[in-house]
Amino acid sequence: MKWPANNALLLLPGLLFFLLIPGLGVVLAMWESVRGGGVFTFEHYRELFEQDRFITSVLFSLTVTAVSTILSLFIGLGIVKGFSPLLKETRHKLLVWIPMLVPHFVWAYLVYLLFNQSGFFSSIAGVMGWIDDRSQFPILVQDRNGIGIMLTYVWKEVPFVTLMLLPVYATLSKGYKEVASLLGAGPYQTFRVAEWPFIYPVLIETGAILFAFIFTAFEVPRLLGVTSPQMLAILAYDWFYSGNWSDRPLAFASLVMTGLGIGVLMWLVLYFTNKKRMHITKGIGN
Amino acid sequence: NDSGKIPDEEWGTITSKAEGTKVNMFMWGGDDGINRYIDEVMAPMIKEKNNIELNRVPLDTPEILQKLQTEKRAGKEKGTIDIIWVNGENFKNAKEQDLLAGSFTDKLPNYNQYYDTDSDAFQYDFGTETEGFEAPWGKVQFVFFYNSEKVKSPPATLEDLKTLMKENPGKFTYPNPSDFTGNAFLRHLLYAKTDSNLARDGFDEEKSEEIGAEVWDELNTLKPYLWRKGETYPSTLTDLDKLYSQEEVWMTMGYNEARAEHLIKDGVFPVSTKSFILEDIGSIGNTHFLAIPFNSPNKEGALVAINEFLSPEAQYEKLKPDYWGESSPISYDKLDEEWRKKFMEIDRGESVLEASKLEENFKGELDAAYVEWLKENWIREVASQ
Amino acid sequence: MKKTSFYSISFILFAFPLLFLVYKSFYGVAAWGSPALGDPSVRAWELLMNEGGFLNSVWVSVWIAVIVLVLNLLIGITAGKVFSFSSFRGKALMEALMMLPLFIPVLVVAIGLHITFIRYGLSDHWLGVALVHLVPTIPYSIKMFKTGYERIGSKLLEQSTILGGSAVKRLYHIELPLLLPSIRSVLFLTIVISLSQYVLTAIIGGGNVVTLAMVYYPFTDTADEAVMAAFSIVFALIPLILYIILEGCLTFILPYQHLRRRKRK
Amino acid sequence: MSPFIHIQGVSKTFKEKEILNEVTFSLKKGEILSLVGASGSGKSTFLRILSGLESATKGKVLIDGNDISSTKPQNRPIGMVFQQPLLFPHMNVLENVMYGLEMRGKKKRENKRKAKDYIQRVGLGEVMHHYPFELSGGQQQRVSLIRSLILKPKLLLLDEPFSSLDLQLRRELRQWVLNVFKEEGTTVLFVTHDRDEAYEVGDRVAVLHEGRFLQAGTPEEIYYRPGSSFVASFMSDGLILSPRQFIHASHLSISASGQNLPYPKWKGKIQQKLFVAGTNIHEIWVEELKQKLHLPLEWESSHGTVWLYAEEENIQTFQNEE
Amino acid sequence: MSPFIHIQGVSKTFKEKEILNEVTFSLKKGEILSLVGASGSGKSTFLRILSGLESATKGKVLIDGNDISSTKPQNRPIGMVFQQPLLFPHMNVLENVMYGLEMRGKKKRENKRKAKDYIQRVGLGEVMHHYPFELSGGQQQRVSLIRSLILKPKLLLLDEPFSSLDLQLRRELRQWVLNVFKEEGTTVLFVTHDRDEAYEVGDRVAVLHEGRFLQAGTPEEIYYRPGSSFVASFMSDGLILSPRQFIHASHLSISASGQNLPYPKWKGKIQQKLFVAGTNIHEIWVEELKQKLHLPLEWESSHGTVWLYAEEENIQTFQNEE
Ligand SMILES: Nc1ncnc2c1ncn2[C@@H]1O[C@H](COP(=O)(O)OP(=O)(O)OP(=O)(O)O)[C@@H](O)[C@H]1O
Ligand SMILES: Nc1ncnc2c1ncn2[C@@H]1O[C@H](COP(=O)(O)OP(=O)(O)OP(=O)(O)O)[C@@H](O)[C@H]1O
Ligand SMILES: [Mg+2]
Ligand SMILES: [Mg+2]
Repeated sequence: MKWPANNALLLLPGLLFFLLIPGLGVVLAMWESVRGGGVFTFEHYRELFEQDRFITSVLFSLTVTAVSTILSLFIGLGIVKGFSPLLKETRHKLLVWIPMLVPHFVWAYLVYLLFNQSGFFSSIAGVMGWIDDRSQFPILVQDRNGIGIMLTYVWKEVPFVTLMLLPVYATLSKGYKEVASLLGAGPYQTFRVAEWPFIYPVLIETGAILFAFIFTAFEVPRLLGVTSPQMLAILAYDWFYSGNWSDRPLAFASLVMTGLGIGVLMWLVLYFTNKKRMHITKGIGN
Repeated sequence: NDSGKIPDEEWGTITSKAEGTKVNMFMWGGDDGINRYIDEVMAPMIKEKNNIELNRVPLDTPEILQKLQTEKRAGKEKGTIDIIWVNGENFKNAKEQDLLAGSFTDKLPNYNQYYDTDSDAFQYDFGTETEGFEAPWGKVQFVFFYNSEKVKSPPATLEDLKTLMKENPGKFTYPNPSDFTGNAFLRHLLYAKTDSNLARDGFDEEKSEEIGAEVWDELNTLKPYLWRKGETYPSTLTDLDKLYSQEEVWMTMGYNEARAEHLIKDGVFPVSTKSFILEDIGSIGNTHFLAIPFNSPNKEGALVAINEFLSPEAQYEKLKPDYWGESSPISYDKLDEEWRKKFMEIDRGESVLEASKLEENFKGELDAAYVEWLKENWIREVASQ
Repeated sequence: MKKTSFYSISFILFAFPLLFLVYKSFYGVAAWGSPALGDPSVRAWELLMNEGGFLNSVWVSVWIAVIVLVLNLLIGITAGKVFSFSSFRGKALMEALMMLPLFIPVLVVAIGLHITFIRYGLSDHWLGVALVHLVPTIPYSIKMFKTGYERIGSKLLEQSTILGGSAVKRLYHIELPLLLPSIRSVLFLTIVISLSQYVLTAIIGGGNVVTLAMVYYPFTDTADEAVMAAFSIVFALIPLILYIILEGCLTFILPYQHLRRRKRK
Repeated sequence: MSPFIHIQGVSKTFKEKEILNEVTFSLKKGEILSLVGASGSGKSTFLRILSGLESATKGKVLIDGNDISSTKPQNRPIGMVFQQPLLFPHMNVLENVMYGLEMRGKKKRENKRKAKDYIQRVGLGEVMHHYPFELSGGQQQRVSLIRSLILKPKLLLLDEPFSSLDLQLRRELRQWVLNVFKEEGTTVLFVTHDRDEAYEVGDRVAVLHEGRFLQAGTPEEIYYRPGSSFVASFMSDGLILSPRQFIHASHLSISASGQNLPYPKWKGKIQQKLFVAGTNIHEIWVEELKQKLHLPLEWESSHGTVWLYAEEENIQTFQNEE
Repeated sequence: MSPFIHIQGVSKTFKEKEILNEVTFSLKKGEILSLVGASGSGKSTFLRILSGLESATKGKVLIDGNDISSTKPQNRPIGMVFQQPLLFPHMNVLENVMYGLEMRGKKKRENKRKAKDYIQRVGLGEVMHHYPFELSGGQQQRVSLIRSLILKPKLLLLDEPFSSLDLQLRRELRQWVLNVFKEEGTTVLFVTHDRDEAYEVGDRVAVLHEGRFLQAGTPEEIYYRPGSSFVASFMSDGLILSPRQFIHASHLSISASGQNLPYPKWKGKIQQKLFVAGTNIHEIWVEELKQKLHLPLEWESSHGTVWLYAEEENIQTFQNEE
């Protein structure tokens, strides 16, 4: 289907939205990160990399984010795959989506309430007599390895992954699965050929969204993180609201840099997957 | 008024202009007692007396200032905020960035009548000259809270506190100094390491390095006795409060001598909660203020409302433990007999220290620059050691 | 068997935390290692109900969420259609750009957004708030609808084109019913995101627009577990109810809904 | 009568490969053209261009004298039945059939009556309320057919509409469809891979090969006087003697022995007996020409050698060699 | 030889409608069975049950004596070509064809060579690297066919594999496919709606009607001695005289006038001339029996009345009335 005029028209609402609403915001954020005394400069970026705190924080954030994202994708996919017929029903869907209803920091708070050394599970262990004192309970939140943060994110994002994947599974043609199984493909191979090509673009995009979000959100690590190492978001937040706002450019620089980095990655991914996706779009429906 | 300035007219003209208008007050909204004080006491009072509608909007102060700054940048002359609640760093920022409407306290009849206008506490806000840009609304002092069931006798000096910590490892900690209260705790330690009156002398980098070194040493040696061995610190006072309410630690602190009352009543803090101060160091106290933003659309209304907030009735209600329980910056000397009596008769609750004891140990606030300095250096010298 | 394991897994993972919150809202702090529950109290719930403007804020939030939803559907469906069916130079770049608002946090774009809205004269107005809520939602919707259209495939749409009718009619009869799974997800996500926007609402709404989040968020900075829990529950229930209502509306609005569980070959 | 549809110099290139090459021809109102061609020759592509789903690389299409090249598909007075059934999965049979009518905004009640009637006609009354995934291949195809037919477009493009139906049904439907066409005066372009069907349905038959309409004419013309060896082998029966010479099967005679035959003759080997229409048709392999031929045989001899012969004058010569 | 596959009492019900009703039969190793039946009679469903994609309501399937009812589809030694091509849209032709081989984990290089060979064989060499959406209907069908064929399953189920191909190609492929089957000893169940194809391909032909195998036998048996009036009308030529009486077309003679014919006779009307395999086959309408018949005519008379007659002894009587 090719009607160029139509396309332009259809793209109009989206483009108008992007240019008129977040456009200026995004441009300004970038501008702030390269502005120094009214002139263009990469000074702030240089300064960023000179800070040990920044480097450690980036590395820590990367680890926590990558682990959380990958685990969320895996578990989310597992749940959708395992229960996709059941998940067609609204009530089942809503059951799984519950964690999405509450904001991130509430979920973090919940994890805190459940897993801290005075929390629910610790207390139960105490009542049961498995431990004598709460200090014997393993440190699962506000720990140096970010376990609490990862736990929160995985727990909270799995439903989001299911939300993104369910529409794909709802419309997945079962014909391809049947063909594959008759061509001798086992369960894994059937998945590879009859499901994976349809879901991986969604998985990658969902992954990118999660990655960006986890990398840059500060509510969860503020509650569940430790003082050091810190997630980048906390650092950026500190810089942003630091006393006399003189550190703000650092906040802008760090966030714009990661944002653009993920954006460029997304662009490449789209660039290389769009063609394959188009084959599928056009080839579906026999 | 669209001149961006505080109106120049007579008070009478201002009040009549303000009549029938609406005033938006933006303030931190995380305390139910405070919110109810505004909504259930002040709003009806102002409505009745001045026919002004008071509208409270919950928003964190840094965000309020951010909003104002952006509006300034975009040239928005008519904003939505009429009154903000500020002090310290935030005030300094706001003032430096020209986010405030200007000097107005001399216009307020109640301020001139009932307050000690010459007091340092009103002239300086964390070392920043107020210049009448903000009117004192409340006064608080830093105290520690402890669980009297666990700690039989509260420490009276820093040495006592350290001993207590060493005897009971893991039962004490302080919030990360990027938190307002955590920072105040460190400022106390600065006081402890010097004899000079820091409040008087503005910020001096060299001197701070010097005192600071001792403070960091002290904190680092105390680390093993802190909660979680100082591996991490509660990132906010709220987090520390949670630890305290779960009885994981035995002490918390706060920049308001009466703040435990509510929490005890609501069952969050143990009933055995009491407060203490370190008598060798003293207790830093500060004043918090109300100010008018540069682009307030209803400056007359704001003036009238602030005047009302400063009135003895309002301050009296604020001091009562029913809603807020916070002490008043009002000068008891300037009150008439009847009011003074009423003020004196208020029972602030079990956990609040005697007013005289607080007064005796009062210490002035440090320059706002210390706040930032402590924040940054603590991370380097303590947290990442 | 599958059903049982589904229920056990989702109960443990997803329902239990919510129930735990309910429990917390009545019991508040519990002493460590003590089996006794203490006395339940409705204090937190009372406080919630007495909170000024609570009901009003719910209506404001719902109204805004609905506007946001409608705009999301409009923009998401149109853009999603183009991105799934056409190829043109710079498509990938444009798609990536449209996702940027998700990658660059609100913290740093808020200033620019605020300036933008002041310029439009939309700040401090509910419409401005609704529009700014598009920023964190539109990118998701575009993605969802793109994949939605990809799954329908171009052939079926060609077929409907050949059978005639205006674009709008085809949208209503063919595309929307087939996009239903995507619409559902967008519905849910948009509502949840819109209802939980605090910073953007506060800045653009300027206090004139008091949504549920505005009332709720300040209370989250408290050590009072019961209050926090009670607020969180209400905060979660409202999008849930709204979703269920809208889902119900869908059944009326969209044609060909009589067969509840459709399959495709 | 001026042509109803006129196609002028239409070309189509996919990835540098030329599928259609300057195709030009016209159809009169009410005429039915059967379009045949090898698999992959571009028949469907041609229909897609006419319907506007694909744009031609070159050339234009006139309907009633108006250039419709820039008209959107949905606004062309054209109906099309695709090679795949492409039923809307969320609608049952009745809804699918009614869909086009609804789009035209006519009365619902009337539509329903009409749709039901059509559904009964093609023998789907029992599955009227089934969803597409509950239909067999042939059932789907029938639904797809009447879904377009019911709209009575002025020009109807049919892409192998009977390919999954059995002979009996196919004959019935063909008959019915032809009646409908004649009644409504529908102009039809009918793509089929079934030679017999092409002849039966088409007023004219066109053969698409290597991007061009090799020959277009009445069934008789095509069958008895193929214009090239491709047409001969694809659409006719007989022996292609050389790239330019052809003898039609109807002029071939068979003899058991090759002796004493004055005419050109070829040796054939009987390979198998076919079951075609009650006659003893056999497949005969002519080694010399490497061709197969189907011919009726009078005698019962399932494996043996026969001789084919014909009169010289019946040998046709093609104008253009390929 | 014991049966390779044995189907025993298989029934299938969809929504209370019985599609298959206690189907029982066997196939020997290497045998090819053509399965015919009206559209919607349950042929595809039957294949889906054998392949394990659909479960039977009742009955069981034995292969080499082992009940495979609980074996998963991918573990059955069965290949299947679906009625729809169902090519994996994200793989090109070569990848699609190689897919099954890869699943068997053989050497990539060898697979590729083999796949390419098959692709060339069915005339798709040029589109080897095309994606499914770039293929014509017939091309897709061929890919789908070889994708299964290349795996050389012991039992192959073909669901109308040639339906979108033209006669020429279809004949070629049929021949090639049959050779492959014979070489490999593949047992084949071949669904088709084309009667001639069924006869040509099948060692035996089975007719599915109303859930049962009405008749199964060699092509000759079915064609010349249909067991019921349905089989007669569906798979044979001739006239059904009464629900139980039938006369085969090969026993019918034609005369221009109905006088002086001693035999049972029926009046017919020549309706049109058909183009079938070089003979003058005409469609004749027998008003009395409301039946159509295709018969060769010696003389050229396109519209006229003829008389059909036959010897009494050639009239067949069916065992079971339907
Ligand atoms: N989108 C495309 N890109 C590239 N090549 C294409 C595309 N669509 C079709 N083709 C090629 O164009 C040729 C003609 O295809 P078309 O579908 O018109 O054939 P057809 O005559 O309908 O064949 P069939 O009888 O098998 O359906 C085929 O060789 C096919 O491979
Ligand atoms: N999932 C289903 N639910 C209900 N009915 C079904 C379902 N699948 C098939 N049917 C019905 O079962 C019958 C047999 O279908 P099947 O596909 O086996 O027919 P077929 O013999 O292959 O026909 P065709 O030659 O048209 O492909 C049809 O009448 C169809 O409507
Ligand atoms: Mg085609
Ligand atoms: Mg079938």
